[in-house]
Amino acid sequence: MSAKATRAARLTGGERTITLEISRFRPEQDSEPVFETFDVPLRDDWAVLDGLNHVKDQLDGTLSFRWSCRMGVCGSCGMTVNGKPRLTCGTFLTEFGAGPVRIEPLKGFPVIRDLVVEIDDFLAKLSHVKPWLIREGEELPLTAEYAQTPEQLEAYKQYSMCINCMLCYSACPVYVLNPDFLGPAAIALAQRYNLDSRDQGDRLDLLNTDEGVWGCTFVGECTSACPKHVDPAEAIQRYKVTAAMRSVLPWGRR
Amino acid sequence: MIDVLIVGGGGAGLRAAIAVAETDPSMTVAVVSKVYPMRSHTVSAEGGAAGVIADGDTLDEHAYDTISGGDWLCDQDAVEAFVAEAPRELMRLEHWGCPWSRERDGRVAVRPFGGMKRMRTWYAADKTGFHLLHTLFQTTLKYQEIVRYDEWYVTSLVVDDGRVHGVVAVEIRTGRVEAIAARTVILATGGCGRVFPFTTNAAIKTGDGMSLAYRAGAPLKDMEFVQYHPTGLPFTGILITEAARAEGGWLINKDGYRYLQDYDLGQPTETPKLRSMELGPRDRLSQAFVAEQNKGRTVETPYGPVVYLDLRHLGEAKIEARIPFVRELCRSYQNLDPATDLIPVRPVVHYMMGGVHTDLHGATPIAGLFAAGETACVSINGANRLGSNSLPEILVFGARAGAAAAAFAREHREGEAAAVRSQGADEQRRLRRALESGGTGPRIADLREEMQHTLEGAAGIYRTHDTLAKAVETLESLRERAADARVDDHSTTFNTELISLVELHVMLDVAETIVTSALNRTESRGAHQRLDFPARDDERFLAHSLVHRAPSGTPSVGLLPVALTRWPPGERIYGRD
Amino acid sequence: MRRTPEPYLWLLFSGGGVVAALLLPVLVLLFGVLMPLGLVDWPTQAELAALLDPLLVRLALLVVVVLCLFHAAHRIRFTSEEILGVARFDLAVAVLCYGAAVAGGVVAALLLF
Amino acid sequence: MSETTRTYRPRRDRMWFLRSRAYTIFVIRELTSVFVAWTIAYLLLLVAAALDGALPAFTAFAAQPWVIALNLVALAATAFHSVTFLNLAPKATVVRLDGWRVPAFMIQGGNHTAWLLVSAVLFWVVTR
Ligand SMILES: Cc1cc2nc3c(=O)[nH]c(=O)nc-3n(C[C@H](O)[C@H](O)[C@H](O)COP(=O)(O)OP(=O)(O)OC[C@H]3O[C@@H](n4cnc5c(N)ncnc54)[C@H](O)[C@@H]3O)c2cc1C
Ligand code: SF4
Ligand code: F3S
Ligand code: FES
Repeated sequence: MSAKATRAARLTGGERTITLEISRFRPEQDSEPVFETFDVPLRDDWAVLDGLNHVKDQLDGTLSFRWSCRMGVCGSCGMTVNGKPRLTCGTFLTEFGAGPVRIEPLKGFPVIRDLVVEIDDFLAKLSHVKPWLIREGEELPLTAEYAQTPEQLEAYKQYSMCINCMLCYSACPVYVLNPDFLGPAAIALAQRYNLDSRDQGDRLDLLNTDEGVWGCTFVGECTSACPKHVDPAEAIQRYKVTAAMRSVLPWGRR
Repeated sequence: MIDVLIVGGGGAGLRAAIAVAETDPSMTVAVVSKVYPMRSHTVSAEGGAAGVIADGDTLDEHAYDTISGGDWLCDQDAVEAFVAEAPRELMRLEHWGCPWSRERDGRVAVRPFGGMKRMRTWYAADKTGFHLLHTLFQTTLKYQEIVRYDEWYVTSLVVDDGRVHGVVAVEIRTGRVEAIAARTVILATGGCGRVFPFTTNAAIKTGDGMSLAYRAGAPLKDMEFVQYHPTGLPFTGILITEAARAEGGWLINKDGYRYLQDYDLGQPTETPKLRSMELGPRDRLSQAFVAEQNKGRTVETPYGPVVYLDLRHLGEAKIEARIPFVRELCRSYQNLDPATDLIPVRPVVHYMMGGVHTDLHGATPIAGLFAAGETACVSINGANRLGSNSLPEILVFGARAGAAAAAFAREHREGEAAAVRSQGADEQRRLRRALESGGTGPRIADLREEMQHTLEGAAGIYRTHDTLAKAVETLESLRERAADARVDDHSTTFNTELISLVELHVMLDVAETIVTSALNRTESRGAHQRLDFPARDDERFLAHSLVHRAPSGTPSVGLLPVALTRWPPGERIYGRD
Repeated sequence: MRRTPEPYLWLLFSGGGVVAALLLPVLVLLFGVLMPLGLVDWPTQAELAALLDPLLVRLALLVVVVLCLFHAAHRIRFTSEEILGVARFDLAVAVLCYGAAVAGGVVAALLLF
Repeated sequence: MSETTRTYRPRRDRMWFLRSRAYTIFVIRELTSVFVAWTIAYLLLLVAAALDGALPAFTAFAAQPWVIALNLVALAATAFHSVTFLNLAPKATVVRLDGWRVPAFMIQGGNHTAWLLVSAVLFWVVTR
């Protein structure tokens, strides 16, 4: 990355700069996070992530953060930028005018170091909702597909677009207050399989709980934060209807 | 003691893990990955995955397209196995829930792709790799026996007496260095695009597996074959998928002229024609770009020369329906809308055809060591990979390597605890030294940048003896300076600088083998174009390059004949029937 | 599986939300603002009594009251827990909120019948 | 997994709902329910008065400035409740006709139309 970044600096001169206020937490020396400021070049095509890489490559090699694809699909570069959960590779520095830009780790998660947070809790929750296709009975041979019309695909497609970036968790006050809440992405991914015409599983017992869909009070910020338009708030409310109907209707529970 | 330890949680690694878990639930499988598996670079693949399924298509045609696309450097037995298993693997993904795009009647849809004579590329809109990886990852969650080491970085293989016994890895979060004993190891660490300055590849693609195998004494194969993709966005290197051209996009130069017609790639047609013009193979398209540049018909930008990809005539509706991600990327990262604007593009490093030398089952010459995916070279890609052949490759050979490793682990129960312990301790000392003292010399980033530009200059789309020879020297000096690279970060907690340092050394290994192999191959074939040897030379070079690490530490290159079955070397013909 | 009362509570809450959304603003507007301000005349005692006379109207009114109170109780329960951070006392808060709603319903029933 | 690292867990932010406009709006939305409850109580008082023949006492009570003020707030709150509640409805109910997903604004439009109709009918019934 540095290569591209510094080359850009050389090509266009590097006169304008912008200040980054970066939250630092070094467990060996800090008891709580402190802010450090860095000036980085301000270029039209630089994302916040390019600024961070400039810091790491040229100013302070000790800054730690995660990133990989730089195209908004691996889901690793989520941070709190000026108070909002954002993908730093898809957030341009120019959005912040003259700055400064305040960069903090995602809220709602324990901070391991600097901008790196612990997300193992989400992975446990993800496994918990059985995010895989459940089939009963005979499997088809490998020469034939389970037919699925474009309409049936459309029914769950949106919920399959989740990149596990955790922005929605960070935006959800319920999760921040109560880490036991299954949370938006895990429920959206459960819905992704529930609504898949090929799936024959039943996730009612996993979702119809106080920590499941009933934990959500429909703040709706998960959906505003989601960079992939998954709309987890919708996924959850829809499952509330499902769970409620199946609870009251006599044939709801198999 | 782990039965099968897989280094890498991308498509190849996860497919291998499931293969082991499915064949023998009593086996212990571990997936060690330097990022959470769903962050692996497979996630970025856009266009699709090839597998014969459409009426009228045949396995032989897929094989022929692959072999001619690879300029006859493919091992034909491997290609035959590959094309036969690809449809089954893709169907397996369907059975696991992959949201493949569909025909109206509910069957899986296929699209055309560069270099393919027929429509055989399965796709999930233009996020095929994303859906494939997440489907695999979510499917692995149902197997209790798959243990994950997320964010562990493997720094070396434990090899004793020609047999692998495990790996040494550092837990990035704690800095703990641990030797993990295993009966078999599968390398599935992906490609090495980051050796170059301008690439579609993610930050993690530093060629680790190639270096791990190479240092352990296994040969690397065909390392000179680096694929440039003709259409990357300037600055970011973000890929605009070939699907954009398959859907009817045009490449035009600064005069608005569809220049590919000047390079023996056929004549322009309104609708896309398979194996013609914009749907020619990647090597030829990238080479045509350089020729246009030499004629002064490209457009200068702050990030170098570009041509334009024109999608405007497709209309907004079709763009939204077929390639929405392309639109999203252009809007979010280049601030333009392909429905109304031209997209500036240039060739960017995209894929490594070469890699760890393996047989048809992913086995390397080191007993118990396997490799699969982009890091391996089974030789189905030859001198130029066809788009959409890589995703099925990671599935087919990931599964094969998994099954072969499981079989090996069943038969070889013995372990070598002493070697594991002592090599673990050595590695621990080495890393601790790097961590504690660090160097005071040049910055890691500066060394990396110099290496990347050296490679671009010497091993880019066109190569010559002189620049390659000079690059060998530059790389040598870089290696010396890297030994004293400056390390600011002495923390054991999530020390990404230490990882960058290790990756720099890894990339220098890879760079060296690329340049040396390119120097040795005095012919032009596929992605390897020598200005001083412009012709293909089947007499001498219908053979793979095998590069070993000599005891002195320097690379030594040899040749291995290509396996031919039914397709004698011929001329590569595009745009003419 | 552990049974949870939430689906039932949520149905009552949602029903109450819809009823409240459709009916309450116009009722407050009329009886709480326009009539007290004299912009619209109060109905006479007899007219009101006649309006409330049919059994069906009184039953409907009871349902409206109960649903709306449940709606309010449900939201107050969660919001107070979120704002005050007292989620660990959920059971007590819930008993209090829904208890109040039930009490309100009983009062309404006694009044109407 | 790691005993060697310590993570930093921020303390609970007591004022989280003031931290962003969206949270504040959410909390206000939820607190409209207090006025829903008030409105019900007020209407019950009216019913009681009507059935007990004490309507004049009630109208006197209702005409006090503080009661009118409270009811104005209640009007705003219940109207806000109606708008937000009816707007959120399409989230929970995705309607598909022959594979075509009815867009949210149509469902919302339908909800608001229903609200207006019901209000008009009630207005007419009461003031007729
Ligand atoms: C932008 C883009 C688009 C593409 N589009 C297509 C397409 O449309 N069709 C197609 O067929 N192909 C496509 N490809 C190529 C294809 O995606 C890749 O070749 C393929 O995904 C590689 O998969 P893999 O499993 O080998 O490696 P990866 O997915 O890269 O995974 C590598 C894994 O190894 C781990 N790892 C690496 N080093 C270490 C280490 N030292 N220690 C521990 N773990 C390590 C990483 O964490 C990661 O989990 C595309 C490639 C790119 C870059
Ligand atoms: S739902 Fe959206 S915000 Fe949440 S993890 Fe998935 S992609 Fe990220
Ligand atoms: S923000 Fe949280 S409360 Fe529900 S709607 Fe989203 S999960
Ligand atoms: S770096 Fe991958 S999502 Fe930002």
